[in-house]
Amino acid sequence: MTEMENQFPIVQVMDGDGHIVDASYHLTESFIKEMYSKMLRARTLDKKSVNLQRQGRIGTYAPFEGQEAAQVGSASALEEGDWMFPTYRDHAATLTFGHSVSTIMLYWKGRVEGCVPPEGKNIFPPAVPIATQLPHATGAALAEKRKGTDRVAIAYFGDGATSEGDFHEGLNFASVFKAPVVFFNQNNGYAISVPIEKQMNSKTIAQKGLAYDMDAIRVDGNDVLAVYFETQKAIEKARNGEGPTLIEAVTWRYGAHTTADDPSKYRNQELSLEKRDKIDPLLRLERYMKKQGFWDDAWKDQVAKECDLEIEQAVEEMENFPEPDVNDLFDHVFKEPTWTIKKQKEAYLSQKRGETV
Amino acid sequence: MTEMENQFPIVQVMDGDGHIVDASYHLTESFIKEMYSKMLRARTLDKKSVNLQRQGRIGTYAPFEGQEAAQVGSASALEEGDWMFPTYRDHAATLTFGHSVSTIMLYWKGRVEGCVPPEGKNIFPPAVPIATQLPHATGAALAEKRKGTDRVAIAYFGDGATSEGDFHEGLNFASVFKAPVVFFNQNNGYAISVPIEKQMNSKTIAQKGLAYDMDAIRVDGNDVLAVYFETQKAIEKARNGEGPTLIEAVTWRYGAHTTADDPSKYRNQELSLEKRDKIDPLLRLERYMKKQGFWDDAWKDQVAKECDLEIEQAVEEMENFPEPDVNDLFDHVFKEPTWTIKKQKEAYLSQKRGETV
Amino acid sequence: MTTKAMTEVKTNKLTLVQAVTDGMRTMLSEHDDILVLGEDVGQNGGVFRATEGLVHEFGEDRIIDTPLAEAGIIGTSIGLAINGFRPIAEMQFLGFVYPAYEQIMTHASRIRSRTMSKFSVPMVIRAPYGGGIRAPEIHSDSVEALFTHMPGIKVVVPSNPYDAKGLLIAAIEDPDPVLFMEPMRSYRAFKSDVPEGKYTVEIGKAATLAEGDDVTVIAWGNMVSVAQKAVEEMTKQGVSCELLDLRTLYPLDRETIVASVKKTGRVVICHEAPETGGVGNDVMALINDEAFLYLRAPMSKVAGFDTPFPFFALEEEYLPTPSRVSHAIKEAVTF
Amino acid sequence: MTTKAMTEVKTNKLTLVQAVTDGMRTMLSEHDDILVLGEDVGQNGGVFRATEGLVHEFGEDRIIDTPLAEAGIIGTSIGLAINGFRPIAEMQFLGFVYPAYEQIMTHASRIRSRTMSKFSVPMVIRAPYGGGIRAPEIHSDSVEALFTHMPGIKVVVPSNPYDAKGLLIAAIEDPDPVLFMEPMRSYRAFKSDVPEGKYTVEIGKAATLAEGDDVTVIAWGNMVSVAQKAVEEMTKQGVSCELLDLRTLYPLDRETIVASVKKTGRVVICHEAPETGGVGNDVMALINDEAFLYLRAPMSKVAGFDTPFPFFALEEEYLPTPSRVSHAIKEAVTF
Ligand SMILES: Cc1ncc(C[n+]2csc(CCOP(=O)(O)OP(=O)(O)O)c2C)c(N)n1
Ligand SMILES: Cc1ncc(C[n+]2csc(CCOP(=O)(O)OP(=O)(O)O)c2C)c(N)n1
Ligand SMILES: [Mg+2]
Ligand SMILES: [Mg+2]
Repeated sequence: MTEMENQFPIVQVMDGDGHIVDASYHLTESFIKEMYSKMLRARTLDKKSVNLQRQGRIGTYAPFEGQEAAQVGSASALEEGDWMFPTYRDHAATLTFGHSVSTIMLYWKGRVEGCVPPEGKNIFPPAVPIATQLPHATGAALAEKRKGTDRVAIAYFGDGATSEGDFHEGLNFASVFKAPVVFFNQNNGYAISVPIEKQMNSKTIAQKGLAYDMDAIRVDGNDVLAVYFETQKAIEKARNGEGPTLIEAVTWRYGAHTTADDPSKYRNQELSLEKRDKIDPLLRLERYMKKQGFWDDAWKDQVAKECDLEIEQAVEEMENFPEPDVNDLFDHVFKEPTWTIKKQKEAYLSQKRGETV
Repeated sequence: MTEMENQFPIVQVMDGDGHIVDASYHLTESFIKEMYSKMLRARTLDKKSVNLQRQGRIGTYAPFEGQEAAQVGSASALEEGDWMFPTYRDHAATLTFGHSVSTIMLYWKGRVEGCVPPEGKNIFPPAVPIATQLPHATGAALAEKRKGTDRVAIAYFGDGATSEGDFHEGLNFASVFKAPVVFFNQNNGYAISVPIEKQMNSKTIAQKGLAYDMDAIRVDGNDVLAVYFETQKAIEKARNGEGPTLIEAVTWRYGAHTTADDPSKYRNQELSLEKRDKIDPLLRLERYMKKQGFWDDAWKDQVAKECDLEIEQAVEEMENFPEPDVNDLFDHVFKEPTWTIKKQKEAYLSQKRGETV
Repeated sequence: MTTKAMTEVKTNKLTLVQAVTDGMRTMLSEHDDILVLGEDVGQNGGVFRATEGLVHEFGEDRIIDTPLAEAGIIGTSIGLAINGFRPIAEMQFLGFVYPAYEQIMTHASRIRSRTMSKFSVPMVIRAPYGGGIRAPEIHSDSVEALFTHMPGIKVVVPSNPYDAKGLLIAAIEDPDPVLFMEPMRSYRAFKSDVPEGKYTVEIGKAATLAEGDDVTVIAWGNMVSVAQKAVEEMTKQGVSCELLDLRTLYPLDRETIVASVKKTGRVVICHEAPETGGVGNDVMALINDEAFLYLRAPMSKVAGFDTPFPFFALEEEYLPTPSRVSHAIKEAVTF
Repeated sequence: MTTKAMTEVKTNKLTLVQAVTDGMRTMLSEHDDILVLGEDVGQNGGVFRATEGLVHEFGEDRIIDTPLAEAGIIGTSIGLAINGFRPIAEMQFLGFVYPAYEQIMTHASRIRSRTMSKFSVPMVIRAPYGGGIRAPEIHSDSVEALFTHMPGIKVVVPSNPYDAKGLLIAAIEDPDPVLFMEPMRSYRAFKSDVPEGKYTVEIGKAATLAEGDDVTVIAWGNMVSVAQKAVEEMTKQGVSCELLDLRTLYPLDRETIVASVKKTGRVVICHEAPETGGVGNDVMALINDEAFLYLRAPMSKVAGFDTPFPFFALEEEYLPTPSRVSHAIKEAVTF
């Protein structure tokens, strides 16, 4: 282990076998079951989406299987009114924080409606240009601070994202202005095909907080309990005016970067199989629950059935969603369309109506 | 002192009074005198340039007075064939490394000729867009590595520059590819008017190296000996294939950011007076030399006279330099001008010749 | 001019940069949700003194010295803007906007459309631009075209103190992002009457500075005074020139431009930016589309060359001059 | 077409993306100073497989997976270029070039002029661009105009496999920076004969894909096949169309464009980028300058709208179609 790996040990509450290694938290059955259900719901969504893509019913999709604990654990620590700035892979987080399943699917169906959160849910559209959302989270957090609320912002981003200038600038601004923001990194080991060893010379992402005198911590990103409690602490600090935190959640993406990617080109997929066995976020919680006597197959079946049902209904909703409206192409560029846009719209629509060629 | 200030103590070889605090170096009289002369030469240039600007004989100028030790010490550690990537304030460095005085003055007279180094001197034009030169240094260093030479690159930049994304990306690339490059930061306390406390939450710049697992060190930037020896060590490491180093040279800009700036708007200039007394790079070397018996007023006067003479001659050279050639505006955009540029050039020149309106 | 009535409003003689400050001060006093962010905008009052005194009046909480990072400034401003504030972000020079280009292109200008107006970015980006003040490299870049081609942002350029304040207030009130370009060379070139208090100059409206029948001369920002001198000279020589100060580069003032060209049939456009890809071509395209049959000569441009803005010893060779504009006017009317 | 003789040269049927790979391979084998840098260009062979296999052939020292940072990629490439190498830097999509814009604008394109040719940047920036493949946001941006307006860089866009290889080799051999745009939708649309080994297609030369007398239709990249369909349809309807594939957007092929318009007197330009500020306006400006008196109708454009490129459910509404181009051709010839 390097010095930095020692300085930033991976915090666990529960190990891969479901043993509690840090007993300082009070874990109720209902809380545990809630975490499990949320993760199962997310996983069901993810698997369904991969299938929908294969069947050509949605476009390219970015799966998150394996990262449910990181996303669900962190998102569960937020409260209504807080702000979430996700990436294209953080649907378990947005789902947990309030997006509907059909909204998420619409996004991958190429529908702008997939970016619109329900009323009262401060969920920003997924950031596609890598790391651009970090300064946004800083700004939204600063806005809350200026308004005098105790709301916070959380930004999700990957290991690859740490290489972009916007990562650096977002963290520096947050630390200078003591913004109530949590930078939640999911270190899933890869940026498309590039492994973290080629992305950075450092062995941890947490140590990057040192550059800003920013609190940083490394958690086992597949341990939903560690993620939940550490995120909660960081959020609490932010709410109390103690500034930002960088959290590195060490996790693993089981599958492809997106459905357009073939991971066997750049890594041995056996590793993913091993990880499924050893550190799967759901499996290890199941192991814990079994030890605790919280587990009940009937309960699990019931939850799974509900998830399936919800997802199936969402698919239906997505597929019956009104056709895209060509007016939307023109009508949301500015609050009041400029004459240029009006003219283009009119010309296009009239040509479309009278199309004769 | 914060933890980081302890972790990165400011390395000195000689203190403000000219006492040697680290006796591990063999300091010859000729070496010391060389350092003094180079610093005096640079200071003479700087003072003259400020005057030239006041007299309207050159344009806006960025003075470096107070930073001579940092620039001369580091540049003296380079060898012919190495690469230098300076900013608009690093004329003591470029002068030491081979630029002529008149070239430097031409730059501030708005002449592109001020960017052209003498044959065989790898001095890049001053970077105006902050921090953009860091990735260049990484790239040029990688080129040497690929060619199999032992040449290195050095990039100069300020405290403010550390906030830009390019700082982060340049350092990350260098650490990932183990580029033979030295990132030489002059922490002069200010980015125009913004003090370092508003620029970053961290107390040191050196600690930013931790983000990349990059060796980093803090030196007393007004101690030419410490700067020289620490830069030399970093360069040696780079030459030996041991990768990049971040050096923070803690220094102080006595005067204005540029001749267009009024420092009294944002800081108490008394501080600069104090610093002139206590930590001036030339004065402290003089104190040391006096203690050692290396000092000799006649020698000093002789050096000063030579510097004055050289600078005066350079001013003359600058002022007698051939008038700017309008062809240069067009002829160096591409190796072969495109028809667009040819056409514009012809139209402009013929209009100029026949100008009648 | 499309401005409010000014009876009984007190006016002050201000330079363009003072009018900019006055515009910010006026709006900052009235609206707590307006913030100013940028490098050296606080204690220092900006490198051109555009924010002079504001930090003392409104405090460090609202006039915010940021770290030296343009993407950070714009990105953070976007976060503030979607969450209830109206940031005025200063780019110290337009030539330093490039590091923020991604934030503006992929977010500031798109957030409304990508969220079907759920989120919006009522932000003003202020930036001094243009040549003629013997500034170092990059400082003189005139890259309005990088923004007129960017869907979702408006581009505004005043040429005088009155318009500067009125357009800036209009930009601050605009519900969408506006790039507000400040012509450096005109910052202190002259003073003129600027009303106290709030007034606006409508975005999207050009000003007709001279009426004429023979040729339409079109300029903006620093080039207005250059064009004006040419127009004065050519008028003396008997050419009847119409002079338009565009004031807004996106969206262009279609009515005014087209009506003028229909009348004159001849067009000379003057801008600092390189000719290829410049906003001059947008103006030409508009005229081609809407007044083609009225054209009596090819449209012509007096623009920067397709070369980087030179080091300042050559800048007067690069920048359009009254004599170059006059030459183009003559060519147009004698075509 | 301005290409070398091809007698006895073996050809292979390749797609456009395969031709790109072939071009790089050809040059990499011949010249040690050529390097390939980018995100996922190594082991993965690029997200579109454009660098497939190269890392195995030329090693990790020359086919370099970089960290995820576009300014870093371009900035590092600049450092390599001024010091003896010829980097081919890949931007994974043109829409991700924005973070590198400062490095390209203030350095790659200016280093020759700011050092009076002491240093130069013989670099190629490759970037897939354009819509029509149902890609997520930003991936479909077509921002050639941000580079044609940038002095010091050339802009090249092939529309077919033959040109792709020949232009890429020409770009690599060019002593100055070249933006090489790869039309994604055409990457695998069809195969055609591509000679083995080295050949070039001259930068700055358009291709005349069809000759005709009534109207000049101008397109590039993905839009060539769209325009071609329209031309075929309109030819059937008795309109004699000349079709130009520009291939280079800076510098434009003045001779070919002007000669064609002098013949036809009518112009329809087709591009994906938003209409305002698009390269279509540069083409129009050139024609205005050099063939004004030959014009028999206003020039017309079929372009993207002044809106962000939409989410893909609406992309077919956004992208020019053969029917929109046909419509414009009809309007031009019946004007
Ligand atoms: C600015 C920018 N450059 C490149 C891309 C293409 N791209 C999409 S995802 C990705 C890898 C991101 O890796 P990481 O940050 O680790 O997140 P992960 O995909 O693993 O969740 C890349 C290079 C992009 N979206 N934006
Ligand atoms: C990208 C960019 N933004 C802004 C500026 C304007 N500017 C010039 S120098 C400077 C301050 C630089 O501070 P620092 O890095 O500490 O260097 P110093 O001037 O102290 O040597 C600023 C903001 C610039 N040149 N480039
Ligand atoms: Mg990753
Ligand atoms: Mg400084």
